[in-house]
Amino acid sequence: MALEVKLQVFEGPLDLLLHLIDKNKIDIYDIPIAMITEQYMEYIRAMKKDDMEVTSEFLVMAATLVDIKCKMLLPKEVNEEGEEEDPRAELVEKLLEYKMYKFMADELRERQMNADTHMYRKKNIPDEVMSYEEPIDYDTLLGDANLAKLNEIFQALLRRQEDKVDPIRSKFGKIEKESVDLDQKTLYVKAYIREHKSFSFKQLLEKQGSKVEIIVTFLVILEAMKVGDIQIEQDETFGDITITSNVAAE
Amino acid sequence: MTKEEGAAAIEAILFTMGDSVTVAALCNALDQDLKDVRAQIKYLKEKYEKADSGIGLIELEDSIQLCTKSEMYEYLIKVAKTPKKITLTDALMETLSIIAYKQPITRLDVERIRGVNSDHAVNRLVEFNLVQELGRLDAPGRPLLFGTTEQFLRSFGVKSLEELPSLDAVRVEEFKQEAEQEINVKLDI
Amino acid sequence: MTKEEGAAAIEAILFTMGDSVTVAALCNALDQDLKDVRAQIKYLKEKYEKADSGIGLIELEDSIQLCTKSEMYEYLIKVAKTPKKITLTDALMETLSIIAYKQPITRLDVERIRGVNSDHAVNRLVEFNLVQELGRLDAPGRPLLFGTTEQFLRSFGVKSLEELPSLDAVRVEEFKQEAEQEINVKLDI
Repeated sequence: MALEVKLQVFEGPLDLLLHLIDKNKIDIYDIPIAMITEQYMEYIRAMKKDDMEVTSEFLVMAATLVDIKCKMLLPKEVNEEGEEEDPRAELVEKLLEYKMYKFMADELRERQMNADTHMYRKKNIPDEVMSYEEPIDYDTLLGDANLAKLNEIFQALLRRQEDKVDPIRSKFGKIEKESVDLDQKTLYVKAYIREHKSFSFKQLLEKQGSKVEIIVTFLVILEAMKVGDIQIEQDETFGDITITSNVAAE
Repeated sequence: MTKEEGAAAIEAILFTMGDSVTVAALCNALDQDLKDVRAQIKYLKEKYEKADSGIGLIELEDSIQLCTKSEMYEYLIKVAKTPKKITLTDALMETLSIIAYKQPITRLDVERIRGVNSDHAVNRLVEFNLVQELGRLDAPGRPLLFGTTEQFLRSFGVKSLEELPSLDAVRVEEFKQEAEQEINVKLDI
Repeated sequence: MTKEEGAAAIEAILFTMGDSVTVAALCNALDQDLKDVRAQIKYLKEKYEKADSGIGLIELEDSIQLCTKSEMYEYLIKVAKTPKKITLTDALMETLSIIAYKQPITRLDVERIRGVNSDHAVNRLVEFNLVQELGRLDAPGRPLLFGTTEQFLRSFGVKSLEELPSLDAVRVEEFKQEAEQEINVKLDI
């Protein structure tokens, strides 16, 4: 169990290998594969079984080690130049490369410690600069737009609009909404004023039917007051309105 | 701590904080008394007054703050504001053509002709000073009326609206069609 | 524009933007050629070297940026919230050093060198803005290429990638040991 905790500090199979090489004080160029493989397998066996992702990477390395171990037992292979090939060469190269970056990582960490004594500023753009709007460059704005193009676009629009008219529905007749004729009402009210000289608004409304008619009548009264044909008085809020004609009798 | 060193420390603090910093906080950070800090601030202020400084110092009540000198704004604009290359979109050209030929015209009428809400387009054209408000229509809601501007005439190289290419070509075509139809009708009888 | 005026304008721009600004952008904003702007930057740098300045100028590749001088740190930590230092785990440092020295590099190549899947580490470094995508490798699957950022240069106190501690030093050390061992071996015989 204690091993498991210890294992977690290794970043990967190469890290573990380097650790073993270091621990055994072995020359990286002359790794005793049999011994290292054995130790390596010991670690693997102690590993958490559930972390498959990591374990699989460690297992791949274990397989590589065993492969190298086998090759070491066989007669040495000879390459094209007639030199004996060391089955460990590829692994050594990988280990060296990894070791180099591990070393550089420490170097960088040291640099990071020393570097961050500077402080910086947040961007802070004055409002005057932010709100600045550049003047419009009409040459760029218009591009190749000209009068002919403007005309063309408008005509295309008109044509499009004609196309939109529904040839059948557009010929249907319309049912006009019933409305109060303002002119008729004006004539009626004016005649009423001439006839009665002085009267109350309620009195005037006696012969009006709908709400719309009442509103129109009220508007006519307001208009007559504006042009000075009548004077109106109201004694209290919401009280009746007294209307007096200014127009001299004919 | 020399006056120069104090000024440098104050500068660094103001630079980092961005916002205003109270003089009391500066005294505390520098471990100096008010008199010394005041002298250092004065030194800093004089340093910033020179032509080789783009930064200035503003004093607010009991605080001070660094700011960019306003003479530098023209350079800041060039860095902070990327020049926009604005060109008239199809929607804007369409709207402009309607306003040019149908002016004075309300937003609603433009919309009716284009078939889409054109408020944004009209507003943009007003921003570009190609279109302007001409007044209000004497109708319910008193809607604004729009027409083209002098800038419009200048940009399109015409002296007056009469010089706009006439729509007659279309009109003529329409009349011709109508006339032909009438003839057909008569022939049918 | 005098050298002093140019320096003031550059100072104002750097002060306002906070972040690094490319020398090219400065040339553009000041409407000056590269030679003049370089001279103005040099003037500014010299101005900041004086004892009465708390601000300094750092150069990062083709950009420059204002920052407080290191000597001011002791005053600043009394007032300013010190930016949270990113503590990188061994895995992240390893990955970062590989990316720094081998950039542009794919995730797969990082994994090959480390011997473990490094996707998580690369993603974390991108989150910390120490590593960024540089493009894609023109190879099957078009894998992403990664490299270090400007923030990396700032965090590690180097002006440019060339200033990174050289890899050769290690190599030399290794070779030396190797040679010594060989001699020992030979002597043993």
